[in-house]
Amino acid sequence: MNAADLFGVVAALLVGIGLYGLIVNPQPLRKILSFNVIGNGVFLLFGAIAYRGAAFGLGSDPVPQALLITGLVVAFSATALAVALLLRLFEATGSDTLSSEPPAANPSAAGEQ
Amino acid sequence: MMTFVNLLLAVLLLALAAWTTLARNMFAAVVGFIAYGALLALAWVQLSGIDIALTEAAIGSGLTGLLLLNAASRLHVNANAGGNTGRSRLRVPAALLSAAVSGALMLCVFALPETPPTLAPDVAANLASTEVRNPITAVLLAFRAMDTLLEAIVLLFALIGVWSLSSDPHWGGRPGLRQYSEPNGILAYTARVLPPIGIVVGAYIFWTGADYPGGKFQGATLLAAMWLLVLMAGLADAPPIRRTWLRVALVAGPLAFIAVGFLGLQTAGAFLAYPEGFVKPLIIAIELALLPSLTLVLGLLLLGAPLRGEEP
Amino acid sequence: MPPVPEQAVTSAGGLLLVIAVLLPFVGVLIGIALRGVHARRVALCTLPLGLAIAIAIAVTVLQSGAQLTYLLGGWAPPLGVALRADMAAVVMLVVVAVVVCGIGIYACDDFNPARESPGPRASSTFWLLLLAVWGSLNLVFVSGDLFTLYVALELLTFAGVPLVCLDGRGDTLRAALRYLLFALLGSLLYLLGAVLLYGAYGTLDIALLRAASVPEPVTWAALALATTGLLAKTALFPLHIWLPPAHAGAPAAASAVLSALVIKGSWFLLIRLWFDALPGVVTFSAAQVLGALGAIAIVVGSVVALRQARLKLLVAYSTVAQIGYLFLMFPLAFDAGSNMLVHDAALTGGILQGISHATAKASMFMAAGLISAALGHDRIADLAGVARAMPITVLTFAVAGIALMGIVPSGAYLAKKLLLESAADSGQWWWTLVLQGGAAFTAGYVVLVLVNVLRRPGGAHPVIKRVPAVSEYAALALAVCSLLLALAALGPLPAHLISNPLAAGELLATLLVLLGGVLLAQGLSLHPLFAAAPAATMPASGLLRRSAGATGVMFARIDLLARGWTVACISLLVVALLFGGLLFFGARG
Amino acid sequence: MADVLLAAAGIILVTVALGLVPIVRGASATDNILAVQLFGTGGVAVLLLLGAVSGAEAIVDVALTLALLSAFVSVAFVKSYPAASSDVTRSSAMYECRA
Repeated sequence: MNAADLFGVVAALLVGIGLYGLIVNPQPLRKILSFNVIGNGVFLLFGAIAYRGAAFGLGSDPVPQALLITGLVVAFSATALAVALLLRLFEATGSDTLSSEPPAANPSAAGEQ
Repeated sequence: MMTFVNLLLAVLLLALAAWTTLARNMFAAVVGFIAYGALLALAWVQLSGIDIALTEAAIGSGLTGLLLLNAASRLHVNANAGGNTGRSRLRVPAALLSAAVSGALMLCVFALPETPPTLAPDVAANLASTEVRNPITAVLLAFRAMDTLLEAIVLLFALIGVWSLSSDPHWGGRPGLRQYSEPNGILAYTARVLPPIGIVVGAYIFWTGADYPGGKFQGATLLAAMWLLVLMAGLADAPPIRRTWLRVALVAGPLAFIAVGFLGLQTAGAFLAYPEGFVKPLIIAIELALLPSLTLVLGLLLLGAPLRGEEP
Repeated sequence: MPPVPEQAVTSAGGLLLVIAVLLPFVGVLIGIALRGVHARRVALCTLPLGLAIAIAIAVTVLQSGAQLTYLLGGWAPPLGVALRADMAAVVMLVVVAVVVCGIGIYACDDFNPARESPGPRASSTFWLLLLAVWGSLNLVFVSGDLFTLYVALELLTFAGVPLVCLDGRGDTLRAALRYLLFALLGSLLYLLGAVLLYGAYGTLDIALLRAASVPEPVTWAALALATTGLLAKTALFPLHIWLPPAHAGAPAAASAVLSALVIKGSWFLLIRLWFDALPGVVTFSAAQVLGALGAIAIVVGSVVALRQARLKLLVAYSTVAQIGYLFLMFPLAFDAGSNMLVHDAALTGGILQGISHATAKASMFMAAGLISAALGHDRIADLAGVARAMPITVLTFAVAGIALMGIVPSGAYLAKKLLLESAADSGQWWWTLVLQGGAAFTAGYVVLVLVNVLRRPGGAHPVIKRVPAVSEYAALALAVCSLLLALAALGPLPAHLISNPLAAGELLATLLVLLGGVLLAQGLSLHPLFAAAPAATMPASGLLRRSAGATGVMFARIDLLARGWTVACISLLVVALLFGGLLFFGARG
Repeated sequence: MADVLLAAAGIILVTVALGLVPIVRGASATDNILAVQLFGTGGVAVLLLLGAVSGAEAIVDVALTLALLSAFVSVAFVKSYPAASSDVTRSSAMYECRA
């Protein structure tokens, strides 16, 4: 198995692990971590694809590599925004869960009046 | 032997990823994530992506790690997660579906075309006209310069979002908490010794980017890290976000980028094109203009929303 | 097929596309630098300029009759990035510019940093975010590269999220965080699709992908993943996890931006992907399922909308339903002969629907916001007397409602006619039912609100605060635009379509839609329209109403369940695998 | 020669992986910090070895970056770990007052 296929498989598994974590972890901070794991999986897959495209003395296809750098920066920005939002939520409500919604935004409460 | 190292790397990566998502303890999970970032950098080296390895080491394990560490400590969730509030009967379908997606992706990896399509020949053929030797810099600042401009704007949008999360009384104030340390302690010492080295390395990584792996972004990350180190040691304080110099410095880089883009309209016939013979100087000029803006925006993103008034 | 020679050269006037994207961004940058009250000034200066650019692009494209292309840096795809504006992009550019200007005028008074409320933080940020959303949307419309589109989507998300929680209260912050996390997951799935396409074809350029793509496993997986990601960002039921709570607490102007504009970005990108990048990869069954998801969204969204006690949430759930409407064109545009999606009347109808929705929904949120501001609350049951106190706002609501219903005389009427005709032509009669039923549902909640505002007030004058007239007129202007703009935007239409909108048959259909709406509202709403219906006249009506009420409660439960994080994520993966399977087996069978 | 260097890299990776075991088993703050450090230095060493094998000099730059940032992250870790240092207790106490 060559490096591209190996890391391609790792990438697919990282996406799966991250998805599972994102779905079942109750804490938003853990969801943010899982989001980063999925993102790394996607990036690693792109990296494996770039590595397959090595040619003309370039060890790897440079176009995906350049896009990956942009992608990493975008993922970092997303993480920073999500963390700031979570901290503010914690500061405002003292809780860091996503699930407990106040009755005002709860349509079933409105529906059962 | 190379395959063996790769396999080892793959197993470790997966183990750490699983640890990061499943660990009970928040801090342990973040530690796992930082270690995982360092390993990813190794994986990038194995995939001949040295530029990406640099970025991953700087961002993935460095800045993102710091961001998450800060968040974990402020949330006080270092204690165990306290059971699963998630519905446990949905864990099985979640696991099955994630595995299905994973499996489908794996099949895709092996279904990719035998002769991989690649733009490497196109890049190699046009590299000379960009006057830089690092093909990735050529893609980032010549062939697809628009993406790089947008990337700088993405960071600023995120910063607008982060700042908008301050509470009304602290709007315009200083971001992050005031940090203290023993004036003669080891932390203050580190914060005096490390930054000069870091700044030199950062400047070097930035400068070498035109011809070898590196560039403005990786350089800016190192500079931002050094700035944060000084702040963490309490040797300096973060500036209030209402300061005009700060805001001008933040947008100066992208605005200069756009200005050079429109200059290309006059001199080279297209937006974001460069006149022949001036390509490398212009690319370096753009990177130089972006460097301080990126350093500031990265640092400020890590510091978060303003939490204090203007007084130090 | 897009004209191939055109994509390789910059066309005259192509620079306008660059300016359309960069003008709002430069506005944001200058707004950041100047901060405070100046942010509003910069935004208000940018609005007319941007509108002028959008109109200039429209004029250029109409005159040349071909799509506008600009090669950034002079580099042609696949190495470089091209900006392109076909007719659909031009229509979206113009409509978004009009809506942004309308929202800008409406919010001019609300978000004044010089005033006490809502404070300098929210007001100056709002203007930066408005420009940011605008520039990102323009980029979505004109970009021809899947990765640049990924960045554009993220820009849109980052600009949209803070709009949700401008007031900084706990529940809006929670809604914003849910929105952000779910939208980020959507973006990653989209990016995964784009990555697989690059792996298969070595390009991310939409026109080149159209030429290169063939139905094969990697392409199916890519399309399924990207589609699911975009559906999550568009908030199509059951992936609408963030939409209702986001609107519950957001300011009206922010709701208008989110509901009328932000979701159009990912929706338009989905059109690009299905119609322009991979039309030959799409299968009949996949298009049918996409339409079916739309139909489910219409039913669930409408029923839950009718069950709402608050006006703002009613309008928010009507968005859930209207988003469903926007997906009905996909099955109708499938050409059985060539086995692919084609640019035809159904697509025209769908885009028309999209722009009618953009204008009408923006004005409807504004009207709801004005009513809420004037009354200090937005309880539907206590709206009596509003029609007399705020006639213009109520007229706005009514006109926007007509536009959403798609009855004569509105742009959405034409859209519905186009879609109905496509349904008849392609023999897919079942979509006719969905189209007419959806209109009746829309009529239901519009009538519900109108009946309540038209009631005589029982006690004191309900209005506690005067709202600025300019905001009222801005909302009305947008509502009128939803009637007119659609007519102007699409140019020549098939003549027989609009031969006689006042013919007896058309009027009868309109009446039927309205009657259906009244019945639905009477049966499903929390407070029946005609409360004084004498019980003796119809003993069956009590039973009917009870069973309708039970249905309503059930739908509200379904909605609440679907919006739970775990369930929503699981639905997301199910939808992805479903599309993957449909593409895989659809192409075989 | 390359094989020897790669074997060394592999051994370092295994060692580092073993260093993770205490964290998995639930460790103290000190163990966590040391694990981060271990990964920093281990990563640097492996990078340098891989650089020597492939001959790509730029890998040294990656090692340099990783070394600097892992030192930085260690400092951040000490600062942020609750009760790991008195400085942080002060700032987090301040935070609690506000919240």
